[in-house]
Amino acid sequence: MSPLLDVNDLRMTFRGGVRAVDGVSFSVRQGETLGLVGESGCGKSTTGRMIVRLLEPSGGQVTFDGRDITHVSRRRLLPLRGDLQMVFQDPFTSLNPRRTAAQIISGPRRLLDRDGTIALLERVGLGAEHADRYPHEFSGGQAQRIGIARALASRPKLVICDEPVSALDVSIQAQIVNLLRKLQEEEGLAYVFIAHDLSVVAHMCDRVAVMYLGRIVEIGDRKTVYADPAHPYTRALVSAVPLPDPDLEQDRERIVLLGDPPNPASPPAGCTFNPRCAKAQNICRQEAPVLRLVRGRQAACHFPD
Amino acid sequence: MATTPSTRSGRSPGRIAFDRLKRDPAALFGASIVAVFVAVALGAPLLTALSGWDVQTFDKSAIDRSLGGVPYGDLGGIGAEHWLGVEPGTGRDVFARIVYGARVSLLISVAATAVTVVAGTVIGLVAGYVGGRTDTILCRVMDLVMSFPSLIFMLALLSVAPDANRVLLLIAIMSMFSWPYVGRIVRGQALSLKHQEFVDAARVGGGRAAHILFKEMLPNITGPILVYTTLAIPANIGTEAALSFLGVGVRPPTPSWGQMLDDSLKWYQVVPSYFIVPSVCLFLTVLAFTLLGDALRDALDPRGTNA
Amino acid sequence: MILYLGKRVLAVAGVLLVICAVTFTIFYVLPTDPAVHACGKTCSSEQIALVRQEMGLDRPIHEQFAAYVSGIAAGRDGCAFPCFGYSYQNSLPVWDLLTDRMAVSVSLALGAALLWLTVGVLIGVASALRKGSALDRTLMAGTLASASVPVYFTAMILLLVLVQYLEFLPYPDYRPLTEDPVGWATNLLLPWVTLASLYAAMYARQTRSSMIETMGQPYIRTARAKGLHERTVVTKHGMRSALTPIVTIFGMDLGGLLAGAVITEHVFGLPGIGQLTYDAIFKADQPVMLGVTLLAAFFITVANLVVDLVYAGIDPRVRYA
Amino acid sequence: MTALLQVTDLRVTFAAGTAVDGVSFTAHQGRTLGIVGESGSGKSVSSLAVMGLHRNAIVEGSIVFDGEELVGASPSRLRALRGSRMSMIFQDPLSSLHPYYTVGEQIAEGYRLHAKASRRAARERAVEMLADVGIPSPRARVADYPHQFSGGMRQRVMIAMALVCEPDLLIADEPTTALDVTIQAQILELIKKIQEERGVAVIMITHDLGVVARVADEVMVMYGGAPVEHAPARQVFKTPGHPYTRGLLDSIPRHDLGGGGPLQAIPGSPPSLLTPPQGCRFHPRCPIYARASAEICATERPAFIAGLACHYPGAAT
Amino acid sequence: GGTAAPAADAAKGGTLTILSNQDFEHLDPARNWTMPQMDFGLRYLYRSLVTFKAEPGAASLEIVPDLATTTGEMSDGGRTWTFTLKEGLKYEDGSPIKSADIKYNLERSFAPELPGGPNYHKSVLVGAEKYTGPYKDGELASIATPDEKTIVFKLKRQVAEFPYYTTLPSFSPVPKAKDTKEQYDNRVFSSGPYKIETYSRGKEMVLVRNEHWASATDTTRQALPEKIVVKQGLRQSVIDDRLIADQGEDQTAVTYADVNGESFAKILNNPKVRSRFHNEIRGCTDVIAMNTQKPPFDNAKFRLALQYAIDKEAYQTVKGGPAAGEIATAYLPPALSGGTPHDTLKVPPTGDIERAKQLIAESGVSTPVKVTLHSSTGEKNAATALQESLKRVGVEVEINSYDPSVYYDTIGDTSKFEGMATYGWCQDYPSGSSFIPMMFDGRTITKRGNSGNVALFKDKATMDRIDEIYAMTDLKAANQAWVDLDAQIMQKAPMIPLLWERKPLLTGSKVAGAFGHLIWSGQFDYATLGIKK
Ligand SMILES: Nc1ncnc2c1ncn2[C@@H]1O[C@H](COP(=O)(O)OP(=O)(O)OP(=O)(O)O)[C@@H](O)[C@H]1O
Ligand SMILES: Nc1ncnc2c1ncn2[C@@H]1O[C@H](COP(=O)(O)OP(=O)(O)OP(=O)(O)O)[C@@H](O)[C@H]1O
Ligand SMILES: [Mg+2]
Ligand SMILES: [Mg+2]
Repeated sequence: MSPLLDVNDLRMTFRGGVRAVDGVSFSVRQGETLGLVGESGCGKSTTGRMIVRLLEPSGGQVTFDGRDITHVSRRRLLPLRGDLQMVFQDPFTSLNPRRTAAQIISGPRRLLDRDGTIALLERVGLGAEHADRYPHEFSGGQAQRIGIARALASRPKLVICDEPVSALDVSIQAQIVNLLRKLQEEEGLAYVFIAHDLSVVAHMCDRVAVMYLGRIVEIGDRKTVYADPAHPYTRALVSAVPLPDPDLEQDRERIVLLGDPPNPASPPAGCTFNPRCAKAQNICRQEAPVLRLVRGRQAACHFPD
Repeated sequence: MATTPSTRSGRSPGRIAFDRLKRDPAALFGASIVAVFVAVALGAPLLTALSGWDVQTFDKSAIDRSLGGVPYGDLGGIGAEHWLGVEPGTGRDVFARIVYGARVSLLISVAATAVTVVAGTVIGLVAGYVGGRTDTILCRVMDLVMSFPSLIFMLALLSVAPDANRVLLLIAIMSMFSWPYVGRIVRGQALSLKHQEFVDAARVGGGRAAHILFKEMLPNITGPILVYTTLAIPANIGTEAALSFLGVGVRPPTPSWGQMLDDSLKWYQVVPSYFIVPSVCLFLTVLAFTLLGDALRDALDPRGTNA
Repeated sequence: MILYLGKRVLAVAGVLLVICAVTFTIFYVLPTDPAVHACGKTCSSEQIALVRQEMGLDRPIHEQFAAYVSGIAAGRDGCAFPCFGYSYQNSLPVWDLLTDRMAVSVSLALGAALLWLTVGVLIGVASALRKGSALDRTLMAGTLASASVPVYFTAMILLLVLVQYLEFLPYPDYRPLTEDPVGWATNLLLPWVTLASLYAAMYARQTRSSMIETMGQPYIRTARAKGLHERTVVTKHGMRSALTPIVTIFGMDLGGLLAGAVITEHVFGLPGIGQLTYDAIFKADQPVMLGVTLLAAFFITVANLVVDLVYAGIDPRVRYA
Repeated sequence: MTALLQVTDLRVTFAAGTAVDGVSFTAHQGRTLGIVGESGSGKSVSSLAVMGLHRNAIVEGSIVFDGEELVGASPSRLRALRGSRMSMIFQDPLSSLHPYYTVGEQIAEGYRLHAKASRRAARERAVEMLADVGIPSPRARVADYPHQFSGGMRQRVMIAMALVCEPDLLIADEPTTALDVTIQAQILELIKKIQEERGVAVIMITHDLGVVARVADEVMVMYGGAPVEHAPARQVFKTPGHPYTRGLLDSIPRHDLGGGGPLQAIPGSPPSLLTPPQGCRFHPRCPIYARASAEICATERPAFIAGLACHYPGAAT
Repeated sequence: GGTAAPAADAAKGGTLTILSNQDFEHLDPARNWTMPQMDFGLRYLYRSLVTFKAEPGAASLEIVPDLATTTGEMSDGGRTWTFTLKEGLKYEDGSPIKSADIKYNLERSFAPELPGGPNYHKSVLVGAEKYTGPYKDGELASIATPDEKTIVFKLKRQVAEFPYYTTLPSFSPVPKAKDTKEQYDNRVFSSGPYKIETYSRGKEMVLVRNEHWASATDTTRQALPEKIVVKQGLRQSVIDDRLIADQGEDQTAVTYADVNGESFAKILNNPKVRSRFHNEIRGCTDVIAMNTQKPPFDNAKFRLALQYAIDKEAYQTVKGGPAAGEIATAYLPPALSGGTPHDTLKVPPTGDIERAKQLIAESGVSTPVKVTLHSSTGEKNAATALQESLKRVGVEVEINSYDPSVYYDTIGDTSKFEGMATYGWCQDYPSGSSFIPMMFDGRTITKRGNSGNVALFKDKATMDRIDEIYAMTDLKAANQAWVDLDAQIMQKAPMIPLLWERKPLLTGSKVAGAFGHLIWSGQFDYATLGIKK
């Protein structure tokens, strides 16, 4: 079976020469969740936005359901819009403050009637009484539920979730994670789940792609990647996540990376991670590593662990 | 950030602002004055029928010809016959002229504001949303228009323009130089709205440009536009008055407040009442609109600071 | 930085050129014929034609325009370097007329600006710091009223009270600063107060909202957390950022005013650029109108440029961007 | 061991309502108190009250710092303490730094005031502080403006600014929330190091239980404007006494546990400051209440006894 | 003869301030043709061959020699006029005034570079039709200067009133060496009692004594003040208020332009101020001009009907009441008809509606009829007064107002002008010839810039009669003939006379020798103004 979504060598260069996404490839199968993690500014959102064509890719290819949609016209894209949806990060700015929940859910193309709207509201854990309220009358968790309902209104096959829980409190975060998982099971949805929180990704995803400065540095099965990271960056990332257990925290091996991520407008030569990498050698400063199979997952490192 | 659903649900942000406005005494004061003047302007023929004097009729018996046409009586001829006195020199009824003047002044300022706001909004929205070269060109044009010394230009154009449709001309010229100010505001708003996720959501949902511009973005800009409008109206009333004062405003016999003020300025010592009446009307209207605009701004302020 | 400045100066020149072209065209197609004016009482068509020829008005517009622009840049015969043409009514180079009047307008604008800036900012800051108090409400009501009064109304009332009844001040009658500094100030006091009363009100309101906004910023809390005295917090941390937007408005307003406060100068009979404009308009003296328009546009665009530079001086984020 | 800071029954009331009601905690020299809680639970309000930074609020209760009562103290006394003996760092380092002044000026400002240092000495001190918080080539960067620094560096600058006068108490209000995990790790290490070196008392405010687990000696959990549990860190994580603490711990996804299965979410959403629920503020979301429908939970606010505010202590574990 | 005696209370010295709401349009004697700047130029800065007496009342209509020794010697049946200059005449630099300089200035007045000046001489000098001035065309042969003191004019036809022409500024001297063409307007080289010290256009002019002017050569100018300061660009209402208030320096000031009608009440109610108020008849007539070539005004009966329909009293009231002027019953102002107003139609001041209606009925124009009235913006209330009065007879007037800057261009453009226009004409010298031919000679109509015969009145009988009167040598008879012609034209009614305006002026309390001069349109005669002892 061919994958639902196939992203091949996707690139995005913004004005001013910021190479936000620099050759990203991955694929997502029907009903699968791919996690996309990485630090702020590494190009996760840009990748997601290119897939739904909120941004026009500057290079590469996006194939959805067997069709190349990289540069199709807006008109031709319209029928596909229903299959390909997105959930946004900020529960409040992603809802138009001047429209009611029902209006927001049925969307610009008025996909749903009143009953359909209410049914959908109930599926995301809200009720008919919420249909005519305005966004400011909802809590963050409720607002995010409406964002999810909006994405589901057109019965999509793939939903890009761009940090859907980062803005929420822990107790609410768990509710939304559970809701997304429930919906996936019910509808056979595929997700591209973008997050910077590795723990959330661990809960949501089947496979994980770790991005650093516009590139995927490691991609593979969740368990494989977390349990035994191959790329030094992944390793550092995993070790940096604080765990709610003082005992564990006490004697955990902790890799504290030096410095900040470099500026995407002028990335370092060779492996972009080399200035922060403890294992960097000369070759790392000269030659950019490519993704290759390392112990059951792919990693882009000259000296994988 | 937790907002618990209020018991009364379904109140839109606009509605909330309106409710706040209704509780603001300054806004109520402003609104009632505006309402009174609008009613006066609309009901002008009725009111003059009541008062018994129309705009044009000269009342020679009310003025002293040997003293340059000073009205008889202490307060510029104020009395039962002429409620607000008479115009020195002609004996025309000041009440009738104020009432009809309200029509002209309000018509010009409201219409000029409307043209300004509509043009500025559409252009600003397009510039902000489309971006790129369109935006650059539109911004340049706005900069250019704003670099024009507008008052000098208005004077120069109006001083030679023919009389026909003076009112239309004033409206056109006044809006010609002010639309970029709205355009700027709206463009700025559109730029920031454009990057809000709900606009992305509408695009992902298959919304067309027109839908996004006018259904998604515009309703979120109505606040600032409305505030601008209420503050632009008094500014335009002032401009109209200033142009009349400099001698290029509306042409007689149509009275406007600005023109009356211009006429009355020369009489301000001899017939103070004649000077004070249009001044007070002008002042009250400008004040009322400004109060309303301020109150509106406060009411629309999401932080709800009742400053 | 030099490159940026060069670019901006070029842009200003471009804007001025376009404004010049537009103004030129408009005046060209206007129905007034300066030749008829100049010719005087009972003047035959032939005489008018001769006068037109003499004034160069019979040439095609683009030729006239080219001559005009090259005249500004390089002068023309009988009209030295910044040649803005000759005034029809005054038979003087427009440039000389403008420079002659400039001192008055500059005196008026700068004096008033100083006054309104001080008063406006003080009121605004005081109001903002006591937000919601009786003082705040009184000041704001005052500024609201003062901003709603037409300029000429203020002017007339001031004249009536201070000059006529109280004989406290003389009728404004411009004296050059260099010759009679005291006379200069006393004679300009009334126009200054008139202009300032309007602007100060607007500035007070602007300052107040800007100040309230700034004082709510997290970095103000940081300053307080350092244990700084409230006075330091307000002046050093608060006002510095709160007044930045005021600089922009101030630049624009001053730029506009330098080219003549038409109403104020007219009301007080001050022989400044505004009065020159007024006279030129009613005498159809198009070269003067053109000159004033350009001068005004020049001030506005240059004020914009200066504001941007000042901004960069104040705000390092702009400077290093 | 005497407490450096002793807060008792703190109550902060705004025009809109009471944000914090009945907060008590202590902070000790050389130790870290972690305060956790969801958004709006009153963490910041409490810490600002300690610093005396509330301007339009009524602060009641008692705040004793080094034996001195701060509630009702004169503004000048508070000013003398602020920045010199107790200082604070904030969540968003960018907006908390003045955009128009160099970081050097901002660090030196407090030092000049409190240490009565000369301009020159203060500048030297700023360079020193920048070096201490790990900013490379501090002498060059001292003249840079905040916007020229990255997020993590700005937070280091904030820390330098807070420490410039060698305070006894450092309140860190979500110092890492705006930062990436790798940077968060750096900052947490830095704070730890500083505490070890200088022996300051740290109050670490966060909503991330992981962060608390990493740095805190003691933990106070807040909910709806009041503490629900206050205990040594190990105890809170291993044997949480309050159902809310329990719920929080369960709802956190853990990659180290393999991930996968559904999370134990707490239903409902946090209470509003304006209309807090009657009785125990947690009862509408509380599994104990749901199970037992205990009348008392809905009517009576539980007292904060022995580090726990629950009518059913022990039921959570 | 000796110098005219100054006013009893006047002293030599002091500074006279002239407060003005405007700038001088042209002070160049080749271009100066409007009042009061003609008065100003001729009394202070330059002298013409002949001038009017500086005395109040009817005496002001008399001419006396100025630069010349006589008021001109006529020969060749009135076609040649000879003038001889006085001895000891000097310019401001002490150089002598020569007859060639007068010739030169007259030549300048033909140059298109220097438009705007009087044109009476232009139509009578031999060979003047094609002449375009000294800059392009050399000399004008019909003016001869046989020696430095003599100047001889050759005219196309006999002109009995030629001495009147020579009172105009065109007949003042400009030495060729000092000519600066257009710039001369800004710095006149003085032959009069004062010279320009500084002149900042539109702001201020300061005159100081011309030390080389000798009072012995001048019987007219008293030249009392030491210094004269003209402050320009003030608002007239401010000028009025300043003069009424009469404080400090304003006590030695006079107004340049008319006092506002709005100030009358302040002035007339206060006896102290009233004594400083001067209000002479100006020698101007306000009229309504009707386009006699387009309907309905091509119908003479209809026009005559309107003579009866207008409420002149309302017009007068709007203009400021009796103080602003007398109701006009003829075109010629009283000074030109022997001092008494002339009245042929005997229309009551408020009009005769019955008669007007009857005449309209006879004319065949059916009412209501719509017509346009052009007026300048300053006249807006006057226009509405006319509108109101014509409404009474079924004539519906639509007012079209223009800025003064374009007004005369508009009504002077024969292709654009239709309907009626408010309009006025002033005398230049005390003869009907400075009035009737200017307004009613069909041959003076020009396509554009038509500013005299605005009514486009082409009446053969009138034109023939004008030529006949021109041919008269007896000035008295000619004057009567003009008055009679005036009465005839009234019946044909191309224009409706409305008001003989007055010139309302005010002085400070320390100003002496102030009176309105009939020839200077009622303006003060600057020759006699001085500061009180
Ligand atoms: N419209 C744009 N124009 C220019 N640069 C952009 C634009 N959008 C994003 N970038 C830049 O591209 C890079 C990647 O941005 P992106 O938003 O994809 O990151 P991200 O991984 O989603 O980060 P975050 O976790 O902060 O959301 C960043 O350096 C960002 O500054
Ligand atoms: N100045 C203020 N005026 C009115 N209410 C306030 C003010 N400051 C805070 N509050 C309210 O007090 C409550 C507690 O706020 P606080 O900032 O302490 O929460 P927090 O626990 O720090 O949350 P977060 O994690 O979002 O920072 C909130 O409901 C908030 O709305
Ligand atoms: Mg993102
Ligand atoms: Mg907080």
